[in-house]
Amino acid sequence: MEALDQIRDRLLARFSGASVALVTNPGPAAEHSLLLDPAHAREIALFLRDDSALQLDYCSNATGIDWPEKEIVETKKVSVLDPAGGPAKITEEKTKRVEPGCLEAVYHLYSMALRHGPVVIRMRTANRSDKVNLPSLTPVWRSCDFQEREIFDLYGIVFDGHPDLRRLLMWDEFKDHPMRKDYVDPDDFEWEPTPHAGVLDRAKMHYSAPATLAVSAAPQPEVKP
Amino acid sequence: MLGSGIIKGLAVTAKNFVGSYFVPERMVTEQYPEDRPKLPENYRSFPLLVSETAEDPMGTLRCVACQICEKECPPQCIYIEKSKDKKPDATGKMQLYPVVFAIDTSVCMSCGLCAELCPFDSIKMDQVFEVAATNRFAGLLLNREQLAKSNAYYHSIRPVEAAEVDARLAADRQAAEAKAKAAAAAKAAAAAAKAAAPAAQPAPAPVAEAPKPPSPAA
Amino acid sequence: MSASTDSFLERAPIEARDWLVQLLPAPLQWFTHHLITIGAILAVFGLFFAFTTVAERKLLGRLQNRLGPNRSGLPKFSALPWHLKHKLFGLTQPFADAVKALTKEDIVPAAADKLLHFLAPVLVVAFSLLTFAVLPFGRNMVPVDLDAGLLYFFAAGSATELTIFMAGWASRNKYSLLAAMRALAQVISYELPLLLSVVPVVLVAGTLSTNEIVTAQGGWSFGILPHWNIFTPWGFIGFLLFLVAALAECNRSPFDLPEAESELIAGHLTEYSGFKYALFFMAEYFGLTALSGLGVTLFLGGWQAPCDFLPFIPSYVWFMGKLVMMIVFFIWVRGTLLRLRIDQLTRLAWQFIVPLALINLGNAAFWALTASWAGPLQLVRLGVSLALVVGPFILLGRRLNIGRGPRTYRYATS
Amino acid sequence: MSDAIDKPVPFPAAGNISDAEREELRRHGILMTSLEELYNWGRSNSIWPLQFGLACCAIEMIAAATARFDIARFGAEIFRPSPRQADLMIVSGTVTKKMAPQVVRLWNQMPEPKYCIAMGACAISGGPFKQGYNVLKGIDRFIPVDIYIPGCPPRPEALLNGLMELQKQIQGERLTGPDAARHTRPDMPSEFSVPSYGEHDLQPTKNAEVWKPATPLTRSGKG
Amino acid sequence: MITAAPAPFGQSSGPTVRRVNDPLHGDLLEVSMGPQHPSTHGVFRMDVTLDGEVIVKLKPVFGYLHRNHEKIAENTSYLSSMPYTDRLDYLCSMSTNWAYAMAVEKLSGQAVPDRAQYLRVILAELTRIVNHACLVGFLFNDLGTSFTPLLYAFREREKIIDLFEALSGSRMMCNYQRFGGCRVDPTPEWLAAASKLVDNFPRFLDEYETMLTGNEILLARTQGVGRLDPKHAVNAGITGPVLRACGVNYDLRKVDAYGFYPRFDFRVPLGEHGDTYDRYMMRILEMRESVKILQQAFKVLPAGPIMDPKAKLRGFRPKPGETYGRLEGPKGELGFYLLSDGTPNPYRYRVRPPSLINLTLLEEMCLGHTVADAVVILGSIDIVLGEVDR
Repeated sequence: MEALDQIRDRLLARFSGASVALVTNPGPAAEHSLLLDPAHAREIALFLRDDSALQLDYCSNATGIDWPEKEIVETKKVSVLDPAGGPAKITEEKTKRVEPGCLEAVYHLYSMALRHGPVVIRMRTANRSDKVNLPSLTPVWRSCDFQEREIFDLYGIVFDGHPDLRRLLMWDEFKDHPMRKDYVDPDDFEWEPTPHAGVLDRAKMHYSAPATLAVSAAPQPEVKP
Repeated sequence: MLGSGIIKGLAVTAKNFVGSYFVPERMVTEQYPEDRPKLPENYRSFPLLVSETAEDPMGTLRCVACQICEKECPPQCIYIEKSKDKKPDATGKMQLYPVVFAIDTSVCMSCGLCAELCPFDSIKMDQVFEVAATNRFAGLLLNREQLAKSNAYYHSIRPVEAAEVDARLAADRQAAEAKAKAAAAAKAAAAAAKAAAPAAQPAPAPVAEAPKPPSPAA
Repeated sequence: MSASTDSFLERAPIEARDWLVQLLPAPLQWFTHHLITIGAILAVFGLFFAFTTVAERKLLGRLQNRLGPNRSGLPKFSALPWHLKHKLFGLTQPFADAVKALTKEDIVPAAADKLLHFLAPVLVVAFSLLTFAVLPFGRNMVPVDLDAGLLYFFAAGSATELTIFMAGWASRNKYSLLAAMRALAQVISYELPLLLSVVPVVLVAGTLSTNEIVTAQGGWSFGILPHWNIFTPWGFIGFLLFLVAALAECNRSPFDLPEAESELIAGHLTEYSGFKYALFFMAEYFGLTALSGLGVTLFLGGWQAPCDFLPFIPSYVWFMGKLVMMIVFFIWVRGTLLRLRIDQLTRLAWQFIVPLALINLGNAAFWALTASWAGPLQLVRLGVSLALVVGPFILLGRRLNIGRGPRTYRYATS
Repeated sequence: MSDAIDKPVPFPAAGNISDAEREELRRHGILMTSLEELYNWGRSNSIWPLQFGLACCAIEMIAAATARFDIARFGAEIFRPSPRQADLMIVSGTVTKKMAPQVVRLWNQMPEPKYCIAMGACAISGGPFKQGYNVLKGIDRFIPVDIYIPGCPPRPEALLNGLMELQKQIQGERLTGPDAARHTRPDMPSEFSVPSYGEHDLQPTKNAEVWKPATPLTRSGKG
Repeated sequence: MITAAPAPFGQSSGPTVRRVNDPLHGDLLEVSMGPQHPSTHGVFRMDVTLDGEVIVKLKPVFGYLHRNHEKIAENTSYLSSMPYTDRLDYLCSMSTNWAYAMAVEKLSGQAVPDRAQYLRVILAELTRIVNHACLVGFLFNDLGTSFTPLLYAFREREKIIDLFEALSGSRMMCNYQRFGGCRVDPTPEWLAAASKLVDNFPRFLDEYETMLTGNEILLARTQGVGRLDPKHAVNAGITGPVLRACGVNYDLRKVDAYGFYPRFDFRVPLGEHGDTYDRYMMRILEMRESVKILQQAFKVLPAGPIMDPKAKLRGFRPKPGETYGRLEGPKGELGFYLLSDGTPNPYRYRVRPPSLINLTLLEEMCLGHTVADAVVILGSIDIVLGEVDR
């Protein structure tokens, strides 16, 4: 199989106006990926599937990733000229910057005909709140059907063009997207026999007067020194 | 011919039926309450805490309340509270001990990670599986006293592993004793040297006693 | 033959009844006579049902390399010895089931047709019990010796399928409804094959009376080969067809489509609980017993002994023995076979059993016409009859299985 | 109804009838006692479970019905697929919040007397998955459980052991008197409210009539 | 507009489907099969619309066993997820363990000693045998036998399960693989017992096949039922024996050549018709091939360590990066997608469940068949709900 940057170059040459970026993977696995822009993603996917050199006829895995907004504090060294004419003083200036979050969909493509792969493609939404639409690749690979429904269910990415976009795992009345990093569990830890810190915090919200220590309902003998 | 496959099938079941009276391979039922299952040594059900003796289980617990198991337990079913004082452990070192050690067997997934990760060979996996209870809270939440089992019991369920553990602990103890002896000897020698040469500069303190203060820059 | 008729054991049940009856005043005698018969059938076949269930569970267990129920014992009435209390080989299992079923809450779904929902289990037991009336359980032991006994049997027997439809319809459950439809399709498809497989016997015996059919199968060749219908070519294939049709009629595996567990939950029984469910269960086993009894009567020589030196054993013992064998066979089949699909079930009936049964009717006619052939002609008679059995069986069977068969597979090595 | 519920639920002691209890029973009258014994014997030897597997434990439940363990020896191999004919519900596996209403509905469809075994950690408390957002933290939040069998999954022998415990419990049940069995008392509910799917969680998250935990616990000194 | 995937294929067999409510024929019947239904192998649900008994619409409904495995794994350490992978596909924990260990090893670039590699092959193939034997038993249950084939299969399963228990300590939840090797070294007695069992296994298979494979009812019930054609199967991401039953030669043991599989001599059986019977036979033939692999493996198993000495149990932190590791599970391609941000917990942990994706074409396979067939088709796909819903 040709290298990923060659594929990218071919894609860029073929689809004018499309932006295809190479996302490098620093880990030992070194599975690099192509970041597609949503506007052209389906055309590119179709090309990847039908191109005779690639024939990526099998989309093995489709998954979502949540990248929440990150507040990044950058420290910059700024040299301030001393008005008194002395040597320039170097001070540190902190700037806070919120890196916008996004939802990402990752697809792992293989070729069953030519037995190569994977080619990893990914798409990102504009943000995590209202612009969460991505083109569905189900019309290209039917195997994305349930997986995209699952991503829609758990991450809230809306796949345009999906034939039957409903929640897959949670019930239809459910409102949240539980795999997002900022999802908060419902408070149903009313009573836990082994109170760990997180559980305890929840329990406190439910019980105004915390009881005294009684870890086991069975009688506890005196602790020997 | 139509029916030959069916007749072959009937023959196989008939063979099993007759075989169930004569061939032990074809009558595999173990009559459970009377026939006990033969549990392999590796079998694990729920955790137990090993104590050195059966007479004083609380005093001789190997557990030093390091809370590694509590942190690593995948379903978070272990709950430990450390003691405020110390007492000598299996190797004779002064250690903390658990004031409260509770395992919720109604949550435990019997994965054995706690036993695998315990550096003190204290938490091990039991082989008792008949633990049906009518009350989830009173029956299935095991406290320190219920969890503690003697080393002899541990030997009885896992002879090979327990022997290895004992050998390792004995070696550790010996090493610790030798070290203590050496340290005592060194101390005595140092004291003698100090006595011999009071004017000389004091020997540098052992590293363990005076660790370097962490540098704020790091 | 005459010696055995006189044996005490042979006569004992009849004489006991007659003795009891003659104690009563004449106007009551007729009534009591039948009451005792009914009571005896209920008691014998009630117990037979109970032990059939436990035998089925234990036999299936053995087929599957396990033990089956073996520790029900008896309730702990204080004075009983230990082994009675606890073990007793599980023989008391059906009584435990009965106690439980009797005391279980009876749920009638709110949407159900309450009257039909109640009537269905009652009627199904009633109809299946009616069929016992014409079975000759032993010499002179047929409860009602009707001239058209066979017709009566089929009339009563096919009514049970209607009650299944009743149950399915009244439950207002989708699975029940599907089961009811299947039951109807099944009964319509298999009523005819069942009748057609029986007609040759009627043809050869020349009577519809079950008692006379048994009598016609009396006697032995060479002292060990009984003149039962199953030992003729047409009788053998007729018996096979009868077995298949009987399995289908009493909804036993592989034809248990109306209560197909893996498809339709419990089919028409889905909404029945407690004793009503037990009644269905009971009716199913009564139906099985009755059809097995019919099979014994028509093809296995009824209460006749297999060899001429054996009739000292009472006739009803022979009947029961054959009955048990039939039921064991049904259990064996249940432990082995898969279930057919509804369209395959009907296709099997119309494309295989019905034509085969019709050919078999001709075969039986040939057999009856050539009864006088002797010497080498007898071999010709046997040959022709066998050819009439085997040929159509193979041809029709091939047609039924067309396009199907074991396959060979290719392998990839890389 | 709520009055009755506030009272502690009388659980007959699991285990064989002790001699003292037997004497107590005798005072009810020999006939009653014998009837009770017959009734309890019948029920305890004919426990038909609901054919109802949820997750991993269901495989061990099936294994308990297979040749090696053979639950049939106890007369309990007839796994009925329809709740109408079942006596015992073995909740074998994780009950998710999506599944919980169906489990409660099945329980409601079972005729009395009915029993529930919570098999495995997940059914008892949510087990290893209790931290999940879609996992019910114990089926006893919605229906009463008679026997808890911990383990993940419990061995088939453990299930048989639980079944024997249940048999003992049934054999100890009384038909009359102040501590009569649950199903004989008209004031005890046999149907329980089915939770509905909410926007974030089940509505309600628990059935307060059934779920009565002991006092909540806190970490000593810090709570 | 872009042309999409090949249009949904029509019915290759079965009666014609009437898609509208026709007043002459009455209403269609809507049945919700499941989540509690004897044939759905757990808590799977199919919303079926029936015309008589013929299926005109079938919508699978998932999520009744959605246990939030991925969310829990993202909140816990890499090692702590290992016992959870046991519970994904609870019939084959050994190979699920391996898939996860393989993905993590790929993520962190760890090596695995030879003995451990061989052990993994041995255990994965034993698992394949367990899974296929159970599947065939369950399939026959769906076909309406009174548990007999299932119980014979479980009789053999128990023997293998006993081996797993003796080795790993648990019958089903083995928790055996570790990153960089295996947890327990098998004793020579264990290996001898396993080898003996494997040598005896073909005898059981022969008996099983005598009992069932030639059975006319089986042929009638399965041949031509639930056809799947290779083109659609590939596009729908169907893998494992279900794919190979359509004749597509795609076995990851050969394609990816992971583990030590290239060192073994085995063949990949391929079907032709893609129907239920082929899917059943694929399992039987694969069991025979697995036996071959096992026999070779027991002969060449080298001595040596079973853990990479550099492997860390506690405090395991792979470098930032992502990877997708996959292997040929008994049910199909089982993959783990892991994204590490350098912390002890994975940032994204995703299971590629073969059971779920193999269900993609369930509706198309069932249309035009009866309820009884739908049950059998579902059974022949081989799903485990723990993996479908995770």
